[in-house]
Amino acid sequence: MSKPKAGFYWCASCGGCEESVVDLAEDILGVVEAIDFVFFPVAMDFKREDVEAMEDGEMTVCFINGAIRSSEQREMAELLRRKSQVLIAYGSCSYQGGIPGLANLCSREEIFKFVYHDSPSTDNPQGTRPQVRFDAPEGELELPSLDKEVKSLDQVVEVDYYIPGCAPPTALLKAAVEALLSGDMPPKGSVIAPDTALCDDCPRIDTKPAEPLITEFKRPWQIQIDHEKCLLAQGLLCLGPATRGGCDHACIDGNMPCSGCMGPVSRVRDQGAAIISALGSLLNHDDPDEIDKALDGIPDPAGTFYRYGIPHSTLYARCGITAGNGES
Amino acid sequence: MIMHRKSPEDQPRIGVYVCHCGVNIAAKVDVEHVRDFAASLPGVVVSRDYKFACSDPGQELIQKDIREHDLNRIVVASCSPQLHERTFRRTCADAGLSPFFFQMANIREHVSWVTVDPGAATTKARALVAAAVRRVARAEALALRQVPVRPEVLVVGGGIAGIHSALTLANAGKKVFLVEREPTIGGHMAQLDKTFPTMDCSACILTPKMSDVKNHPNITMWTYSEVDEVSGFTGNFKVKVRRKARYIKEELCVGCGDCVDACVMKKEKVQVPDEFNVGLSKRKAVYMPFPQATPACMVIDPKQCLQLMKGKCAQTCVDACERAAVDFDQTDEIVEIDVGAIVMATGFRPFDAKRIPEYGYGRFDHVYTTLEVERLVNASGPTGGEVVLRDGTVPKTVGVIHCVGSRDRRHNAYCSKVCCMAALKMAHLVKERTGAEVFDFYVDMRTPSKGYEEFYDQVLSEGVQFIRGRVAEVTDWAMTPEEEGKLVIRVEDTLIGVARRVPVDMVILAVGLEPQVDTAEMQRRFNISCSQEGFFLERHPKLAPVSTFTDGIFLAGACQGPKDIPEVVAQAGAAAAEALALVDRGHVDIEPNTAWIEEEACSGCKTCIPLCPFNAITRDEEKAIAVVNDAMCKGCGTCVAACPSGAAQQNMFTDEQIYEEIEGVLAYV
Amino acid sequence: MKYLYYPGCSLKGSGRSYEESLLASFKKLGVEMHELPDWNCCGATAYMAVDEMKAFALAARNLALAERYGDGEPVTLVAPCNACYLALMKVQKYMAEYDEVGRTISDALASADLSYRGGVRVRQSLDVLLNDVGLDLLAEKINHPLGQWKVACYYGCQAVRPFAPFDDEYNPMSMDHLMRSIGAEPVDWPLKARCCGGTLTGTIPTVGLRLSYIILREAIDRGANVVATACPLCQFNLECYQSQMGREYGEDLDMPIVYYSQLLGQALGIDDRSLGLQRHFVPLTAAAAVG
Amino acid sequence: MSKDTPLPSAEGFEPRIVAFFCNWCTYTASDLAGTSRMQYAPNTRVIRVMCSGRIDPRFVLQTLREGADGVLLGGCRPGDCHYQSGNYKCLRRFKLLKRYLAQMGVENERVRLEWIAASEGDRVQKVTNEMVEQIRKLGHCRLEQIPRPETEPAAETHDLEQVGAGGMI
Repeated sequence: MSKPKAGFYWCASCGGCEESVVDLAEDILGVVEAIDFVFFPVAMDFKREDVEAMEDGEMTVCFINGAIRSSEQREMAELLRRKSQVLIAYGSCSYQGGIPGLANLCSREEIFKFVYHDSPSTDNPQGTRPQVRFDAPEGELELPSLDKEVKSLDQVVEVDYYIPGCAPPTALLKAAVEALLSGDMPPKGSVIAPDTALCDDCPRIDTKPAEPLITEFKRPWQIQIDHEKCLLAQGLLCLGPATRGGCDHACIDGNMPCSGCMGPVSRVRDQGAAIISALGSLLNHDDPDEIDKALDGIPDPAGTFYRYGIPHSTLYARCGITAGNGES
Repeated sequence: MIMHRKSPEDQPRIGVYVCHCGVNIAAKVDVEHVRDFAASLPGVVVSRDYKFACSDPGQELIQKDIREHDLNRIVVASCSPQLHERTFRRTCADAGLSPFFFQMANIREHVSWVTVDPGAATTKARALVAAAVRRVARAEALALRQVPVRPEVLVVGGGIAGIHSALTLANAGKKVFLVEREPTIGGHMAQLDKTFPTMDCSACILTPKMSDVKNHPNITMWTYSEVDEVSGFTGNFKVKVRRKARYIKEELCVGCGDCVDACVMKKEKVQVPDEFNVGLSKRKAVYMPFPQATPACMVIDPKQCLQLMKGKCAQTCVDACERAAVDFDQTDEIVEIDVGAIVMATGFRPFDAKRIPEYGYGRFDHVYTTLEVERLVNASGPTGGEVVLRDGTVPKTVGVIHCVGSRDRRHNAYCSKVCCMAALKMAHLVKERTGAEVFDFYVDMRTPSKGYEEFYDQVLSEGVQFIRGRVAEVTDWAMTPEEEGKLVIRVEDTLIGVARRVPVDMVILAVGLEPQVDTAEMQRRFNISCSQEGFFLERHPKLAPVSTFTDGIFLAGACQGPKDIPEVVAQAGAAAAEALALVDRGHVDIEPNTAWIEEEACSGCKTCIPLCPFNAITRDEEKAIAVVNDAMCKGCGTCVAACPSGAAQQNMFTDEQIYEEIEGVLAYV
Repeated sequence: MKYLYYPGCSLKGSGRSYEESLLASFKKLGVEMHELPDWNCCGATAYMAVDEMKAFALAARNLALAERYGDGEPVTLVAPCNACYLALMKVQKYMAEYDEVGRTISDALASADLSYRGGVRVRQSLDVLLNDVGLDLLAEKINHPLGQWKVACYYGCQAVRPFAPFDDEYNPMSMDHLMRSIGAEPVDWPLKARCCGGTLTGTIPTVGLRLSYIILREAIDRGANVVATACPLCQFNLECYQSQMGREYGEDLDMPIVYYSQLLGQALGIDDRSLGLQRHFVPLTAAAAVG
Repeated sequence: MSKDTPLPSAEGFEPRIVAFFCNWCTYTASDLAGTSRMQYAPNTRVIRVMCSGRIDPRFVLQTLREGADGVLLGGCRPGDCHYQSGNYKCLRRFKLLKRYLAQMGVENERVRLEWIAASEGDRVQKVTNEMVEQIRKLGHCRLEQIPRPETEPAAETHDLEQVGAGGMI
């Protein structure tokens, strides 16, 4: 019997998801033994033509990481969807938009303006902007165009499973592969990770007081962080209560607050709103001015509470960013 | 926790009933259209409009449909759930359906009564019906929680309202705690001389009731005491009562007054105005408010007593008391009681006439308030019943001014209801006692009660002169020799259309009734609402006039709004009956809208625990999750909204039910 | 303490002694008064009756100038003349409460490159004396207590009606307190804020004179030997028509009518000339004997 | 320039506002407005919750997502909460939520929190009318549309058993 075929592709991402595969260490040998990688641009030399040449559904599974922002990424997502039986959104970007998704706070024009004009490190006297078409000596070139917004994978193609994390914990990848091979998969649409929040297995939970614990929000560099005490209780914005566990509390062990990469648990529609509600409730002020003062300690609520998931959130993007064409 | 998950075969079969409410809804909302619209919604099996859904035939129609069409969800689009939710829940229950498979859409108070345009009203009604249909499909069969009710009742305030409530309850065999903040019960009625319109002597009809209270085996009477804290809920209130230090041992004092005679504050200038006589006489530091005070027990005013203020006094009172009842070491004592129901009978305060400076009260010696004149005409008052002015003369002309602080947009827009009759009573009494010529300045004469108009007629026939007009000012500015030394009442006589100056010797201001100064504080302490003018708010102006929005707390008397004595007594009886109906049943049904935690979803993050105002959430350390104590939860849902895991849910208000409602109001336009 | 000062026309004309005495007294009390540059008519009295909106525009210009003068800082504009005080208060309130007034006046101001955003607090000088300077400081600074005066404090109508931000509408007391603090004895009388006749004295003299006379008569009956006013028009009506009133009502009237600030100045030891007392028709000294 | 959906003209635009009112104060006030026959704009749809403390920021976001042009939250006045302090919790969440909404380009006027006591029927009227007017000026709340996959995937079968059969580790 032939081994199941698998693909691994990246869209708008940093490469960390690929790293997470390498992080399997010797376990990767078992994977490679059980699975035939037929498409893995970062690691192996396959071309798009190779995928196009496949039968529809020829790949048993394809892991796509990275958000979708360009015409190329969309095309690849659609192509890989056709060619695979199971499509897995791998990592925060693919699952919820991730860090690239923060770009949904700006219009494409604002981004271009900053990147090609305003940013202090830019030297671009001609005001050159990216072009979709370009007359090269070899002939006209067509380059991928940048979409107006960043999307998660499931906003472009149907996704069967999600593996969260930035980058996904190797344990989850391993579990997913094992489940795939054994055929013991959860219901379609599932997020392959535990369905309770990080606090559930946080080693510091016993140090968290059951009281309105926040009077002031602090940034990690502002304090000497206690290695044992609940980070929220120290005034740090730890998103653990509203973030799915399964990461083996890696950040907490590194003495850093959870920034929410695993996304919300299944019962919560909007991770950021959930943490807004929880933290707002626990703020220990009644006076409106005092509340405002405390909230000034969170200079960027959208970036803080939706760091990995603006495209997947209820509001999806800042109002009006798709208005106009944003072309240069 | 009572929760029934929906089984798959339990597909919603919804019946929708759009009520006309006579013309109240139908005149504005196109009820047939809403009915047809509802019929098109998913899950709706029956959709009807009906003249009066709450009527017996209306309810029977619903019950018939439940049986015949096998309906398992009911939506009634009619009035506010505050009014008829219970009615329709019972309808459902009687037809064998869980009362919580019922949802109301408020298309009267929120639609037909507040919307100008019929088209817009119909659109809004559709949206609310759609939301109710979507929501009811997610409803779960819950059971009412039954909680035992304590049989004791707390009555707050010992005026005539509190006295009557307490006696009614005690006579029915219930144990009553009567808490009064003054040193004696009796309230304002004890200060009155006569009561209109029959002119019974106020003391003669009140004091027997006061001693009944004192002697009733079922009544615990605590005067000079205040309610500090109320917690718990209907049927099971926990109340902390502060028994203020009286510095007299109540069980020893017989009210002989030897200590008063002995008190060193002999000189009148060191004495203080006597509250009972509205400052028309003075009292010492140790005193009894009035001879029939109940309990007949002295009290020492800590703000006047030299011993208590400065720790230095000859303590002649101690020596004088044969029973050794004086006790300077007394301190406030907090008593905790458990009661099933509370009757609020905290009364009113008279309008402060100084707030209308143009009437000269506090500036001119001879301007009095009605309450002061009550004391003047009273045989046991400071003048022994003689109407003499502060300069010792007897007035020959008297002006009575109505609506002082009432029906006046600068102060209180409302009518204080009792002052017209009180003014007439004053006119009658003063004329009777002094033979003076009495002028009565009224804005509108309001005497609509049994025997009241007849009393007005009587006073008319006695020769009191009535002048219709709002008095502009009371001044000592004389323009003619006849006005010299008199108070001149300036008024536009609106019946003859001229501005008049009426010189008088004495002015009586018929002051209105206002909420007690600390009503807002009381409102918070007892968790009840106030109406705009500051009186306690009844649950419904017509159908629940003595109930509050807080179950188990009832209103009696003028704390709910201005009232005269007959009305106060009637209402006090009603409040007692309502309280009795509650405590006599022995248990109370509580809405099952409590919160609960889905165990497997809870991460044990402890967010919810400190948010609960009733400490109903604790942490199960073994399972490392939060647990809601169903009996303590009052169903606010704060923990549910805050749960970052979606693990906390509230019965009757689950996230999904509310999302359905959100989608429902927005989906079908 | 530092204030912006709006004199208005009277304090530069018939009511000059009000300005002289007030500024001298404030100086002595260490209160700085800066006259609003380029101020104009407040729009009161006749103007208000003929065309209210134009009168508002006039008043508003002063407020706009004051706001600009403040340059972003809160400004208190002191208007000692009751008519000015009321006119300025009124336009302030109406601009805020009535959209149309707000719009029209803003447009009018805009045509002169001005704007008004409501940032000026208009106050009567009595208010400033009582509530900012305070009776304690006054008591400290008084070196010539005026025991000889029984003062009928006459506030006039516009200081307290229809707005009464600092005193009672019917029985104002601030001037009474002030008089007591400088050693004088205020008489208790009921006509403190009753009409002096206003402009009727000029238009329908029988009515106007009668109203003025009522005030004077009552002051005399109550034992006053001087009437203190806070309004140039009241002062003028009560003082300058005394001989006419005398003829009309058959009695000799010789009641000095001064500004409260003049008595205050005397108590502070300022000489009569600096207080403008020589400008009066009924000399302050003359009636002292009567009392 | 590509053509976006044209903005609706000011005329004919009727804002849709969803109101979350607490049972004890604001819902009662809104009933009182009814019994007092106070006429006001028909644009609100009231959803009753027991306490403003039950109002989850997620409800506000979802309401906007479902197409509402404004969200009005109503609770008891400070100190008057039937459950002691649910309204304060609501206030704190609201203030944090508003900061997020501002970043997301949702105009300030669209989401509003009001304390309305049970006796203040007139405030329900006033606040509703005011809010409707403000939002009428702003126009529709135009959240960015969330994209959905356009076509069904070509691979028809996701036969997991087959997958399982195919692999042994």
